[in-house]
Amino acid sequence: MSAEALCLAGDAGLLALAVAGALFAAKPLGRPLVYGGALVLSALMLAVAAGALAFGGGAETLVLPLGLPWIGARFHIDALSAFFLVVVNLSAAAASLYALGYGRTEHDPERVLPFYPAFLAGMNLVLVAADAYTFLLSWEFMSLASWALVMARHSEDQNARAGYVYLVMASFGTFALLIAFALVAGLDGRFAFEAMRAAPPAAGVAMLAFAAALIGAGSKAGLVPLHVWLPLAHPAAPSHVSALMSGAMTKVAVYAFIRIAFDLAGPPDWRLSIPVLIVGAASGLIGVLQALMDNDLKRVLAYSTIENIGLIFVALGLAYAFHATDFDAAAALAMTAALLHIFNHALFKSLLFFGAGAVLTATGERRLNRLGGLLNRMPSTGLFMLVGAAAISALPPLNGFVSEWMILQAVLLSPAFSEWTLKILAPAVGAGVALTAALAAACFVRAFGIPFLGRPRSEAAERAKEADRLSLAAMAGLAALCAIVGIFPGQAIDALSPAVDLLIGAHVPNQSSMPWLTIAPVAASRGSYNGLLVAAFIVASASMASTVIHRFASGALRRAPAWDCGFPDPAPTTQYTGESFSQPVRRVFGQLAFVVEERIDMPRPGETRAAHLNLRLTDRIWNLLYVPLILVVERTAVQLNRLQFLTIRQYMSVVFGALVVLLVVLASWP
Amino acid sequence: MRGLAFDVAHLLAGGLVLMSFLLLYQTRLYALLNTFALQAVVLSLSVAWQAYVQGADHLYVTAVIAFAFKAIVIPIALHRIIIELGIDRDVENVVGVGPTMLAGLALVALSEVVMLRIAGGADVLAREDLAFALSVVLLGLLMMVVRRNAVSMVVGFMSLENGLILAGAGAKGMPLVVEVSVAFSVLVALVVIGVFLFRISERFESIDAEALDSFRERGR
Amino acid sequence: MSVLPDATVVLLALPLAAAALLAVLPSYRLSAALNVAAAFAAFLASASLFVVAPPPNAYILIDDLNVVFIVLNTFVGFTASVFSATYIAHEIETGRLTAKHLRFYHAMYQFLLFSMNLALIANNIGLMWVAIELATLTTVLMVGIYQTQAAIEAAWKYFILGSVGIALALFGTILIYMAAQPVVGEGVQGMLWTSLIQHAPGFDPTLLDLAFVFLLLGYGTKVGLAPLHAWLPDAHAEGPTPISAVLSGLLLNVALYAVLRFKLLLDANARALAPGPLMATLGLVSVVFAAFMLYRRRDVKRMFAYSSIEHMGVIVFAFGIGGPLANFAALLHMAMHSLTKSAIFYTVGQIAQVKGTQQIAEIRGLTVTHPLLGWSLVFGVFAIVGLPPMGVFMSEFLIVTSTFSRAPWLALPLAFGLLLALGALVLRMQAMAFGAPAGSTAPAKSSALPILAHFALVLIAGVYLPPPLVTWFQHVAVMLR
Amino acid sequence: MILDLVFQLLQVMLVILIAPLLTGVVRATKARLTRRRGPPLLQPYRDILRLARKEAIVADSASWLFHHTPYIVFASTWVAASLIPTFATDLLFSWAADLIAIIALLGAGRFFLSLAGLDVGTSFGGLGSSRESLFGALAEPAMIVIVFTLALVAGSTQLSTVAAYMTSDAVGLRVSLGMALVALIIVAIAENGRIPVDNPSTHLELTMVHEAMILEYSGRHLAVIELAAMMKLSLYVSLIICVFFPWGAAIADASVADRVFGAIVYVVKLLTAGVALGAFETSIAKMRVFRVPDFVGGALMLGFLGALLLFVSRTLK
Repeated sequence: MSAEALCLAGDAGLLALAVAGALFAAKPLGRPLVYGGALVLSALMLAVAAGALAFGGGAETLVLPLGLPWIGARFHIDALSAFFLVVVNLSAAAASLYALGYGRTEHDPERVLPFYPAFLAGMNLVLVAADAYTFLLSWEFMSLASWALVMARHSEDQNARAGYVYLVMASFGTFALLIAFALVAGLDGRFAFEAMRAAPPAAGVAMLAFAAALIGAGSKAGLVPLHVWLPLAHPAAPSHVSALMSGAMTKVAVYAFIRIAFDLAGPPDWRLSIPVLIVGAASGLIGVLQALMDNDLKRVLAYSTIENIGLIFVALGLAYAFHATDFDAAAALAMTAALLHIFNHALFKSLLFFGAGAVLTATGERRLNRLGGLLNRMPSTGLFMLVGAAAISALPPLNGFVSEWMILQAVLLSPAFSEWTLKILAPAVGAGVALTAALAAACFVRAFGIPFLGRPRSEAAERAKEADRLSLAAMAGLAALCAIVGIFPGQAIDALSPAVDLLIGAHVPNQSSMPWLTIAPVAASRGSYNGLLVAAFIVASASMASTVIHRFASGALRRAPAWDCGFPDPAPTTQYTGESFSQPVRRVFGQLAFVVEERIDMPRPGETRAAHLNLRLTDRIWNLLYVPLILVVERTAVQLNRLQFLTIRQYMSVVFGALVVLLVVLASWP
Repeated sequence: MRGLAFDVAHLLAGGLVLMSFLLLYQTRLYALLNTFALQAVVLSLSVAWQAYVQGADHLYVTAVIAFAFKAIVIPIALHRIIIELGIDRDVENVVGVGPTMLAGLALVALSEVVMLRIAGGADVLAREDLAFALSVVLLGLLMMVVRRNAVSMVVGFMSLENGLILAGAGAKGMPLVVEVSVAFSVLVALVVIGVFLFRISERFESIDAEALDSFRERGR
Repeated sequence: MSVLPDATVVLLALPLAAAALLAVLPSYRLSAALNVAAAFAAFLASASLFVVAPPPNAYILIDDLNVVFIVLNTFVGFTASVFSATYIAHEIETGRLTAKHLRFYHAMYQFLLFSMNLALIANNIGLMWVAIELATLTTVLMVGIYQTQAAIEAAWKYFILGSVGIALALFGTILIYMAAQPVVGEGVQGMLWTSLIQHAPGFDPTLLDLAFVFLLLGYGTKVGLAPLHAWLPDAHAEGPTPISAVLSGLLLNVALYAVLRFKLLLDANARALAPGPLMATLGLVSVVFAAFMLYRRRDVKRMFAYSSIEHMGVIVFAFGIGGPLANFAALLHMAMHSLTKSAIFYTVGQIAQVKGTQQIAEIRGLTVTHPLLGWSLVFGVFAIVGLPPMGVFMSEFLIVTSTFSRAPWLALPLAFGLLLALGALVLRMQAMAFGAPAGSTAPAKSSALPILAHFALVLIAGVYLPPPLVTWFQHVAVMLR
Repeated sequence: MILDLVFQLLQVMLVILIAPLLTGVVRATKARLTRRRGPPLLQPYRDILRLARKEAIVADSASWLFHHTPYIVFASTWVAASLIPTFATDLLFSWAADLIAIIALLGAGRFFLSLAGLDVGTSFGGLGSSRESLFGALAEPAMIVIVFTLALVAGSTQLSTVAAYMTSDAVGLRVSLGMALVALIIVAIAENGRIPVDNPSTHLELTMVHEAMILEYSGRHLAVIELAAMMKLSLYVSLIICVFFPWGAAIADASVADRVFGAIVYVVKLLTAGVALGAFETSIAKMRVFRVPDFVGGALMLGFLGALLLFVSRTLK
């Protein structure tokens, strides 16, 4: 039985679960049934996908008599889809495990249980689809299911708004992809992917298709300036769904881009990489800045997703440029970096969202400024969150560092370009990446430090309790994976090479054969990194230092009130808040991402009231791009609406006018 | 003989167009009705002539219907309505008579142009008839558009229909003309009844006039 | 002549007889049942046409094209009758309608089905014209049945504009005859589709063009293309909901069918101007215009009426674009739209009944108070805006893609219009289906069966089209060029 | 093989042992230049030992992270420091010495130190952390850009390779290298909280950054952190030495003698640098906190300019 068939069987099972969820949502067995089933199914599909990635997927395409009649629904798993299947199903399995525990706190399960498996099925189907119709159908189905999940808490207005913006943007993206496919498919509707590959479009058409694909996939992945829906929608959903949307669904969007840009849209043209690089770098920078300044834990994570997607697209852009200029070794490196970062981001972003969900259930708070001191109350959650934060901040020896290191290595190869534009653009993008990474570290110091460290800033935070075992198990698993991939990157890179081979036609040298598990993606002399060694050294020296000191110096420890330069203030409000923490960065970079309005209301001398600092942040891009659009539509609607209130005679004059016009046209026809 | 047939038909059809212009020109309701009755007479004459020329007897029926219904029944009914609703006064035009006439002329010119493009396939007589019929139709529409008054709108509609009948009669050996004219008479009757029932005293608008505005703002 | 009565005879005689019977039947329950029965029988008869199609004669013509329409017509007519049976019961209780009204209503319903069948079956353009006029008049009366100020206004508007449309259509018909007469010869032959399509190449092109202009405007008024659409929203909003469903689901299609037939004539004549661009333009205008109009709607039925305008625009646009793919898509879209939109009207009708209002602003949180209705509304809106896995998605997919292959620059405004409409409909749908509930929470009385049946069909069609149906549609598509 | 291991260990111990001496030299220089006798050179060693022997006092609100941070910071700094070739470029683990990795290790140290600053929940800690993360956010990219420059010149991010290349006569005098050097010095100053960015010897609330983060630390924790800070200083100095003044260091498969000689040369260079730093610090005044971004941003621009010049001027071999 081929991998395709197995995957489809799994998807069928998921859809069946969706039905079951609709039926048993109210019953007590509903939740364990749905999430347990989803866990099992996605674990199985994970195994299948891993197998397909390792030993190559089914050779031939599986065609079902569904979808477009004369083409049928085509399914195929090649190395690329196999890799993304691994990413999606890994996150799905983790999310399901997490939800087994977390789901207990769900307000109205009947709005979540039916759609959760449907969502998983949608994502899987997109990845295995091998013709435009099936692809778009699954794609929009995925959006629809996730929309329903965003609307699960529909009683809150901003959620409804989030759902609306999300759905409209999603459909916009779908139309863009539809256009892309239409262009590639050409006059005689070659909707099957093989047919598209067989007859690639002409250069000009390919360019348009590429642009459409970038817009369509980008709007789903959350590229600036099409990202506005993402920080609204991702936090609105239940946390395990937020994790999937950020960790998995954005990756499906990236898959769509890779599939069209590298696979279907014909031979590459280096000029096309320029927009990708620019947009990627911009998304990274703007995303991280907004994450650094926002005050809602889950929204911070959503913004940071935008940032990581930006990094991924930078890597993709480099890969594309190298590929177009026949520098395939470098292209392979960049592509590997991109895929690895996709995998890593799926890991730690899901982990972080799980943690945020645990905090939310424990305290009912998402605002950083109401939390604090959680590390003492939820130690395990805190620990895993810390691992996730460290990983996403690209700290060695965790996995985040490996992929960003590879991206930088790829940037360092860019002098090989013969085109001046790229020569100049590449280092600029590289600097942007570096800045983004550094800001990300600052961002997660804040995102972890404010809620988990210090003293509780609210009653809720005071009374927080540790999360349940299953949720913790899910987080623990992901945290462990983050560490493992960070310490043994070589194996991960080798696992990716089939996918890279498929896209680039080359892959980075085999890493497992390197001594001491080092990775040297280009050549040992060019730069190498050894996760194991670094980890070992750190652990060794840290433990050595502590033992030596405890042995030969003092190990005594005394608890006492904080010193705080001599005059400590017991009120927890004297601690640094999220806003005050990000104030320096806001001063320096704030205007890049937001329209920042700080209003300080200082009591005049002698007044006894407290001083206030009011801070308003509004998204520049929303103001510049979307507000005008909305206004135009509204105005036009108002103007045209007059036509609803004409009198019969006036309507008749319209008809009459139409007739006369047509007659005149007829009379003046050549 | 051929020539004569052609000339008479031409004359009558032209007369029909002329009548339409007169209708546009009238500003008093009674005069309007009388003119319309006159047009109906002319119509029935021309239809009858067509019947004679084509030797199509069923057209005589059409002619009779046209005469009885349009020249007598409807005008009388409308008279009654006018008295009933007490709207015996000037007709309000949306645009003045002068511009209306000019527009009418333009329309006639237009229909001529359109028709002249037709290759000689259809025979000349039919073609001329057609040109006039089209003009009558357009003028009828124009009347419906520029007149505010319900009665004059009905009249406009009927003169439009006259154009149709003319065309139908002109089309050699076209079946169903009778049925069609009957169907149309029914239609017109319904319109008239509607006007009468709903007391559309002033203008078609009045049905959806001020009374409804509030509801409208809420409504749609 | 077989022992069984010819299917077409059944299609015409049965509704007529039923209408006569219903006109005198006092008990509304019985008459509702009879109504359903008759509609069902008609549906069976039409289905039999797939198997045995009678040869065309001077009066009737059954070919691949109109069978699709007929079957769709009778099917929706049947489900609508089922829905109306329960719907009407509620109207009686609330006293909006009386038994006397209902006699009239049911009789008219069957008469409407009769006239539409006639229009579809007729081989004679004159006969078709008469049938469509009859259908119009019937619906006019049914729209006005509530006799509220608004209803009367709507009916009147519909009536007047409809009559003008009819007049124009008739003029076009006469022109067609005059174009045909020199070639085909005098008499009835000049009005039969069968002979017309044969000799069309020989017709005078300019005369054909002129005729088509009048026919497009005349029947286009019935199709509800902007700017001839004025009657449509009010007629949908003010009439009884089953009639709104029938209007959107059927009558528009019938008028569209007429336009298509004449398009065939023009296509057949090489020297006549290509009707495609004209239709495409009108369609595009309707799509974008209706999409904008959707944003300001406060009445839910009126809103969906505008969405009907939009979809008719899409269909006409697709037929205008032409080519087997687009034609196939257009036919599919028409079928899908009929099913979906009528189902939506069933849903909306029930919603209006339980909530006692058609004002969008007063309907909130349906998924909480009436899960079935609420979710059907959600599903229906998604289906109608063309989200998968529903059938409209497939047709819109094909339309947009084939437009790209034929006239790329027309595809962008089309996509824009569709997206715009989606935005508006989803916005209102969310407001009605979600949020804190408002209004009465009384359970819905009418049956949800027709709704579910339609949605099931639409859902299946989006994922799987049975091969025979596909081949059928492809025949037609090729026949339409 | 054994010998290699020995030398590797030697290197590892060297960086930790010599760090306090460097700090001592700097302090002594400053004292002398300001006409004070100042502490003896070995005072830093004594301070650390004394602190290590004291009992540690930890605030009530602190979490477990607070106790562990010092060792984490220490370890990451130490590993980073020992990865930098001091007296020889061909040690056992030289190939693990990737510049980007070293920067990231220091970043890890900063990350945890900032967290520790927030942990106790005092206003000063937060103040320190937030400023530190801003400076870090500017310094790190500057470093990366400098790495670009070096990598372009030497064709590697491998420090040993870079150093080896720098000693070879293939490298002439380059504008971009000069820019990189200046940028690197600025970053070093910022990262180590030296004047004019920060003044390690004051506790003036409004200006302190590094000291504010570690305000709550005492006893052995403070000792470890201080030691880490000293190592960081010596790390940057030896980085500058190894990249820009590598002469004397033992290049590929050198004899024992070479290596010993290299070690001596290294120590001398280090102490000279210490004196220079002391002199520099006494000669200028500390700047306002919000001038610092411009200062470090300057480094970023400078480094980027240098990299750009190379990018357009030559392609990598």
